[in-house]
Amino acid sequence: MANTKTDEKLQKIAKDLLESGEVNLIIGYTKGSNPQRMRPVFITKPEEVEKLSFSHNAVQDLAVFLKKQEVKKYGKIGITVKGCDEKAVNSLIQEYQLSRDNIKIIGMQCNGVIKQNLADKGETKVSETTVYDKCLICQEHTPVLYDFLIETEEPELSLSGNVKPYADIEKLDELSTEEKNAYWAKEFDKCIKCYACRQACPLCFCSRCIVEKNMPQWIDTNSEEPGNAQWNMIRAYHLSGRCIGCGECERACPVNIPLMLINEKMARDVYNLFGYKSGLDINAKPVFGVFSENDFNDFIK
Amino acid sequence: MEDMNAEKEKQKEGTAATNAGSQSDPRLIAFVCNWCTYNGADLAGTSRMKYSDNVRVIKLPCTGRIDPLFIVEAFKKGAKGVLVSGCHPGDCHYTSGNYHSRRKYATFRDLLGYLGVDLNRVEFSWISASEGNKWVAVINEFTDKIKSLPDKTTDIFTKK
Amino acid sequence: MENIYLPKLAEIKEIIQETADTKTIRLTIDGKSIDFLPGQFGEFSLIGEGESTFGFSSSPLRKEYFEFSFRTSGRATTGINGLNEGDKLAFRGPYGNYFDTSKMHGKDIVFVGGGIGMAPVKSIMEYCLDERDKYGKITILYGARTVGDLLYKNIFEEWKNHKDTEFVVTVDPGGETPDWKGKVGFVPTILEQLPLKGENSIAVVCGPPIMIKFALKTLEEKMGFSKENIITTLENRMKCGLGKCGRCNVGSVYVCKDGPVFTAKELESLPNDF
Amino acid sequence: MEEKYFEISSENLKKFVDGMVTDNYEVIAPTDKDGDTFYGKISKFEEANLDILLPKMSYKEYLLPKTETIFEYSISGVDTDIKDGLQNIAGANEKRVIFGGRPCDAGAGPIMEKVFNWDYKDEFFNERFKNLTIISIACEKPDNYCFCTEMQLSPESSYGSDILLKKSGDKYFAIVTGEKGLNLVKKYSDLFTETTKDKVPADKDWKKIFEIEKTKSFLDKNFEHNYFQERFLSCIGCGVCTYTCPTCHCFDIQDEGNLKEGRRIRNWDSCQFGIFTLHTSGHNPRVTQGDRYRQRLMHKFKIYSEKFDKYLCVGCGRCSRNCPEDIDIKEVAKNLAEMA
Repeated sequence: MANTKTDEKLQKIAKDLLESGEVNLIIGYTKGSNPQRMRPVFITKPEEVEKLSFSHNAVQDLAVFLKKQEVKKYGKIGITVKGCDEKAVNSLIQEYQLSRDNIKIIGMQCNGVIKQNLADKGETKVSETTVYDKCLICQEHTPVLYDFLIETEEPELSLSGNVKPYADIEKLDELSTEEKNAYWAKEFDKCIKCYACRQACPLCFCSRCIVEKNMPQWIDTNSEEPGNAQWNMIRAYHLSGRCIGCGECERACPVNIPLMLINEKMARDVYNLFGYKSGLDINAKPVFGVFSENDFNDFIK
Repeated sequence: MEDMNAEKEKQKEGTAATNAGSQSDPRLIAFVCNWCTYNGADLAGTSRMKYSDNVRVIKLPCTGRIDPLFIVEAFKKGAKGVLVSGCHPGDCHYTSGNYHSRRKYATFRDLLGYLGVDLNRVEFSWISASEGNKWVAVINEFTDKIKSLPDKTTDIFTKK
Repeated sequence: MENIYLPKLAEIKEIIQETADTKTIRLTIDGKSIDFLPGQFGEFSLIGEGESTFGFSSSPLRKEYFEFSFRTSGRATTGINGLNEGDKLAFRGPYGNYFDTSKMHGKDIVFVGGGIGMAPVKSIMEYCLDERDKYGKITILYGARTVGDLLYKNIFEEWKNHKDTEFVVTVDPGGETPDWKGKVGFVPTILEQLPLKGENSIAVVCGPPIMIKFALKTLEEKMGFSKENIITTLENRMKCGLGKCGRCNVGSVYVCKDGPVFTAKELESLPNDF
Repeated sequence: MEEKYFEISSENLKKFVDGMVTDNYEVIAPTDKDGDTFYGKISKFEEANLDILLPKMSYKEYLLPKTETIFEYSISGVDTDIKDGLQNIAGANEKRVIFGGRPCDAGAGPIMEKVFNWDYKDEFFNERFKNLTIISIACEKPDNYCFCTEMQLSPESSYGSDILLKKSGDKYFAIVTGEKGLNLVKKYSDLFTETTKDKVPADKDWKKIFEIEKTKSFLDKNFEHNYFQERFLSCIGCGVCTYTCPTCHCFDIQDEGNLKEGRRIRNWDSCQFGIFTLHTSGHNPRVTQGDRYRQRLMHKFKIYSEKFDKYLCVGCGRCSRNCPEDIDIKEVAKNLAEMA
């Protein structure tokens, strides 16, 4: 496949950044193991920038690498991000995991990425039925913060309104407690405790995760009920108000637990309760780092 | 710090796990702050007010210190209900601990409900050092509520 | 069908508080020791808190008990630390290979131990001391960070009083107390000063990785020990001890089955994965 | 037992599966759920998806459950009562049949059996393995991630299967490799017709794209090679490769419960986790993700074959298909072979 205009622009920016020494490393996408896949690539030399590419198959959230020790040691880093991924960068800055001065953001305008399992089966068209739900509710097709912006060549994602993103949230909300419990018991039963959801999450940056703490053993280690439920609940709670909705946890999950139904629900709750959406403003304080005297109090006697 | 938690864990094991209680005699865990609710409960005691003995009180410095994990842990160990209680807004001994915890618990409570935990089993209250009578009322009411719940509580904390 | 992961219950006969955070526990099963060889290890646990891997620290020839030494650091060891004499401890083992004493017969031996790494050394050392006549000159060098970190202080005298045996104890610079009578200096430094020669000698070394690294270098390069005659033990994280769980390997070697005792020559052939 | 050969029509195959279900066999087959295909219990033939190449997860959990109780304990006063977990699984899998898996998945059992039986015998694994009946279907179209041929198997290999079905027009040839398979065929003998080896279509000439021995010889010599650190910088250590792998068998042993009652369990574990090898002292032999992925490669293509004479990989390609960051192990093994 020949380079697209997008690729050329991207490569030019990356080359300039590396040559000028503004960054030591560019994290970007390159062509993957099949024509419908892309994979992360780490570029340190200007002559290697030709590897860089971008398309509607660039599903990974590259911000996840910013938490890796091996990557951090490069110091100044340039990163290729879609709108959703960029919010993760913002959140990392908000939570002091990253300095704005050390990062050059190459924002990619994006009109949706194709679900990987569909792409693997040969799907090549971006449409409301082939992209992730996160793309349907996306407000940040153009990243909110960037040092460079590369405009997309893809047509705008047309929404008919017939496809309801995260429709199961509303359905679940209407269920009784027992029905909700039955639903989640079945989902969590699948969990194999591989913690891929944690590893794939750009915002799960704790150096020692709660599941690795065993004095006391907060989360049961078994992969049965209720150990699985405890893990999934605490994971979701720790990401409430922080999750930027990139959906990497759900994509990484080898047993297809609909984690985004929880994450998105919590994001909506946090917005309803505190009017906060994560990852939009690097100067905002994280929602649980502040409070208001007028916060929701109805549930407390 | 972790040792302290381990100690706490042992205490809880002694009460909740080994004797989790039945539906008619349920075991309830109250996580209370040191400065207001604990003193409120103390006042209830010294004033010889009577309240349900189903509750086991675990004192922490502040509601801000009460991690949602504690609630999970209590349920995991078999508690039928969990109460979190602290100083009224504006009265926190540490200025803002209870404000922060209010934010946390508003969210955590939603999450519990969404995942199918009966929200009747978790209760939150503000009880000051002078509100011995409120403590009594909250505990009694909570105990009655738990007792009235259907016996077959199955949620994600129930061992299969 | 036998469940290889099922522990036996051992009774705690004696607990010796060695330092502020280390203890030696002496155990019996059916009132006596078990059959094991020096250098082997076992899985010890307080049931409910998880297993920990420790090498035996007593001589297999002392039949009235078997012992291990441990430092309290995690959940399992905190559990074991809370036990009293007469309590039960779950035990699996013995596992792994051992020091081949037949190859040491008639030779001079130097034992080098650092900190809690003295524990496995103590096992083979006491084994040799118990059969003192089979070996040549025995030198014991034991070092720790500070005086307070030295284990087995109560039996130093016993070690010292064997015939033809030299016992040297040292602490790292800065770790000495005003009334400290032993040496001051890092183990490899003190080792170099000892009147030893490489021929017809065996060195047994165990301690923290950094100490092992430099002690091996000193023995080999400055004192003329051949690699075959330097023996050490590896400590890797283990869960099963049986060669199944797949985490203790160094290259193609499973420390729990092919180890933990290795000669410096064997170590040299292993990748840098420990 | 020597291999025996049978024919079964597509129609009878359906009757065969439905018959087993009726006779209270637990039939596990690739079945569609949650937008993908997983192994799961089926209640009729139609629920099995035999068109899919491979389900997302392997059926390892039927040999090595994600959580296994080693023993249960109860302690009162000075008395400790230990209940051996092996008792719970005696006869496990006796009426369990894996239907419609592929030769690669079937190959995993006998390979893992080696590590569970050198010296100490792991009866948890053995008990489950000896009773499990595996009916595989030969692949006609392996995809780009498959490399069983390179891994000394083939899309038509009967290694590890009790019965291997090879499709030919609207019927299947059944290659029966052992007593377990034969017993099942005998039980439903009216559905099968015995035939001879020469009637069974010969295996296709599957081409290899690299030599695994070359990969091994690279690994033999290049422990410190930069490739590992550079290539696996993109590894996020999620462990999906190991958890979906049919042959990855590493596990963790944990106690669960309080000081009065509880159990000791073993859980799946992964070499991709930082704490996998972390010592109490804080020392970690494998610090970077490169070190950890290298360990996985070493274990698969070098260590296991040196110890047990088999590669710890059946070439199913699940780790590549499921890797969130698109690390393709086939590509990696090929790269290594080329560098050797």
